[in-house]
Amino acid sequence: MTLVHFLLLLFLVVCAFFVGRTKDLISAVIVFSAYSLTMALLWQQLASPDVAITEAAIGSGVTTLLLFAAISRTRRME
Amino acid sequence: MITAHIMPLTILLPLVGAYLILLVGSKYRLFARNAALAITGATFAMVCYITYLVSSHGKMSYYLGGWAPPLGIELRADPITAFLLLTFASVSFFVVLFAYDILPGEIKGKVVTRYYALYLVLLGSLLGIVLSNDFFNIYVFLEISSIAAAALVAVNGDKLAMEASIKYLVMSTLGSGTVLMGIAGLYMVTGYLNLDFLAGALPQAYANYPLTVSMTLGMLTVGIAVKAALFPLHVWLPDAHGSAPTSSSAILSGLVVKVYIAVLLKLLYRVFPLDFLAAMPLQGSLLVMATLGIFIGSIMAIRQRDIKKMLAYSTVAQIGYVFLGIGLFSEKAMVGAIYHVFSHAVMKSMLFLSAGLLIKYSGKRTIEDLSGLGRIYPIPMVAFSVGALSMVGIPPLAGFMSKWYLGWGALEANQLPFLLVLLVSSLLNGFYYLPIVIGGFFKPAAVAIKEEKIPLGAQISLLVLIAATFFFGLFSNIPVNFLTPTVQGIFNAFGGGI
Amino acid sequence: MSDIIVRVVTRLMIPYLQLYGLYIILYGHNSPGGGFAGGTVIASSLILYVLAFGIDDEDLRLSPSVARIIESCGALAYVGIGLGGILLGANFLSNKAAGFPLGIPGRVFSGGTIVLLTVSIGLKVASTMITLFVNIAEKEGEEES
Amino acid sequence: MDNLFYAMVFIIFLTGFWIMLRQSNLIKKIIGMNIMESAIFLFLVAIGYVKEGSAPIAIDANPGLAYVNPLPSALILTGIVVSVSVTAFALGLTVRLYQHYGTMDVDEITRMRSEEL
Amino acid sequence: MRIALEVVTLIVIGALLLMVAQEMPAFGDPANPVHNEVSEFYLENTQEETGVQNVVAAIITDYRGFDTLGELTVLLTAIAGLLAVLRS
Repeated sequence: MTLVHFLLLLFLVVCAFFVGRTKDLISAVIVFSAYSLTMALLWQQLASPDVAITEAAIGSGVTTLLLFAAISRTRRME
Repeated sequence: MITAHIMPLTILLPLVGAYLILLVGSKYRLFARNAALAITGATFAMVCYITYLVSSHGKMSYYLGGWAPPLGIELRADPITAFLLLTFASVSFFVVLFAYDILPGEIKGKVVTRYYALYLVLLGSLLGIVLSNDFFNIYVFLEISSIAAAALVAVNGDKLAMEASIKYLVMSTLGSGTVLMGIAGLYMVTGYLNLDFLAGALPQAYANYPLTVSMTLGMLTVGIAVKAALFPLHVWLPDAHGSAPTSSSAILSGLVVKVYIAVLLKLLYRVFPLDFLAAMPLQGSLLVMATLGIFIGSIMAIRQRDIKKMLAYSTVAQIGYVFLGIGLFSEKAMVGAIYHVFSHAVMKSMLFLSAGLLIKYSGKRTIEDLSGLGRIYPIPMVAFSVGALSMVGIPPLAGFMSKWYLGWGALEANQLPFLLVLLVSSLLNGFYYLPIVIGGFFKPAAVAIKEEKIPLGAQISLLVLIAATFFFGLFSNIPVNFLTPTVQGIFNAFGGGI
Repeated sequence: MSDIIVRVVTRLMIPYLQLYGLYIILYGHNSPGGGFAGGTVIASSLILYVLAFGIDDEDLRLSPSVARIIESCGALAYVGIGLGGILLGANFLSNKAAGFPLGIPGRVFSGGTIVLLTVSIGLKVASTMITLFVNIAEKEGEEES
Repeated sequence: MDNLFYAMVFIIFLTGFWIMLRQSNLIKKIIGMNIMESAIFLFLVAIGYVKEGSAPIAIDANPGLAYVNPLPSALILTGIVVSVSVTAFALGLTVRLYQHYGTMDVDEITRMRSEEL
Repeated sequence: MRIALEVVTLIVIGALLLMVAQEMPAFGDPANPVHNEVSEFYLENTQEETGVQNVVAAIITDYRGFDTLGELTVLLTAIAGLLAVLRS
């Protein structure tokens, strides 16, 4: 494992913890989106471009949109 | 042509039926209803044909896409699989037949078509889980079944049911996540996903990576135990099964919980070698959890006043029996466990269906309000009584025979305390089932009951289920003789392929 | 949602997004990509359209019945191509074994059934994603046909 | 510390698991579910990785390179779509529950229900 | 109290997993069990057997096409379930 892998993984861990701590759902979703994009980068680093493209489109695209849509119909704070 | 491709076609038939129902759209309720009935009936017929082929030719394999394993996905049918398939297809057919005229009154308007589509998808995924011989394929079908099952709980729009459904969804996603982690671990140390190849490569892998293999086994067992509601991971079950619409409760309690047990059976008896399992603390924990589940499920059931909740807690207890049979690691107990999967599927679906019918006509859900209904509605009350007596384990009924084999297995494994567990729990079952039966026939009616005609489909399906309970109690040797050689093969070959 | 800049930029971007989605679907078997990613990109372009021009505008939305038909037909097409393998004398979902022409590797129409399957996946995924989004996002649940 | 990669993946997995079990807010639970599942997917892809490996595309054109195992990637593509489906369905349920109860907090909903009974 | 219990449980599980991670096949090692004849077959024969260049695409649509059918069914189930819940 290289330094790039390590840094990306560290970022993932920090994002995951932040999602657990924050009270604001919108910021949780934004952090989750960042998490997904980092995940896509990591997959690119692991030589799986197919998964990276799919994760970028589905994970950080559609899932985030769905979460935003649900929050817009409910409420923002926990 | 059908013979060669029977296995994929059996899985595809319900799935294609679901696609067609969704394609035609929610306006055509009659079409959805008839299509669901026809498709479940046809699936039942095809499963019967598979059983015939298996009983005459032995094991069958099918390579999807023509790729032999380990490259592609393999479907596999053997006597145990065929028996489970028969259970799933027959019970789901009779549930649809039962619901033919009743469902439109229970579920609002346009949701009915989607209900049938989800039902067929669920049936297809159950058949897929049982037939598939590839671990990742099993995972995909597991996910289909958990979404479809959660949707079938929530479909009514009732807020209690929705809350139960999301609890169920969260728990079963946790379970399947854990299962997938286990699958990843197995793939990591062996490099295969096909069950037979996994079994072949595992001894070597265990020699090299003992901790990883043990962790994998733990994760898979815990994940499946969550989905199969083994005590203490059963917390989602009573709400989900108690608040769902009648036919959903019947299929969820009768079949969906069982299919995870089928996965566990495949896992324990085909993938992991028995001597490895004996070295793990698996047997002890399975037995303890099963025993606790039997007692606590029964005690909680006694405390319930809502009849569907009571039946749901009874399912927790009955799942304990099946896990007990699996955990005893003996031939007769194994037969008993598989037989109990079948008999519980029949009894519990019959109980839920007749209870749903009685609730519909009396308008009350509590146990006291069911008294006196037996004189006005004999068929559902008789069905309920037969199911209840079979649950308690009264001799000529199917429930007795499965307990008999479980007890025999306990003797065979020299685990006498579990014989006592069986006896005491039967007594506990009697505590909560018998008062309903007695009250239903001999007490005066508690509430004013309107007299209505029971739809024909419901009558037929209840009568068939009653007959099946008697038949498979009296002639239990037919399925047992069908199953025994395979089970013996497992125990003789020490983990070599069911 | 009536910002003119958003609308103009959206209008400019959507054709390129859809072209990119189509590229990902059609070249999925020769370069990274495939039905899932491409379908989702197309769906995101439609979601962008919906977001920019308002979710309640009836004329602009993919009609529910069209979405429903595409969804079911995507899955049915997949099954149908699989059954084609059986009709040609091989197993379900067979490709080369059933005698589908494989073509020249690297071309768009190579790989026998793979292109067809990818396109049906792409259609299905695109319509599914847009339906999921619209149904979760829209304020009042009105009846669909 | 060759396997620090796996260890960190497990940490992410456990974080997701914890969010999913402990957070009472349903949206948080759903995000936790996604985090947990993508950690599993990361684990699977990491299993198939080879040092200095390249993506398994156009192999005949570049002989002699090391390639990563393509099977986990293919499984993950399936898994990602499964997880987005579960997410969508769970969000739909969340929205409906909010309409009924006015909250997305599971503990709160349980409390309200026990008061009703 | 409850939180302390949870934290302890998580730490125990985490420690177990970290211990297991130490023992797992080394990350990125080409000699790992996963790089067996199956992946070699996929890498070497995909172009002749399926006529496509992207091995992952060949696996999802050809070698393991049945998984993908299951996946389409998952999507369909999600939609049917979502609409059933939202419209009820």
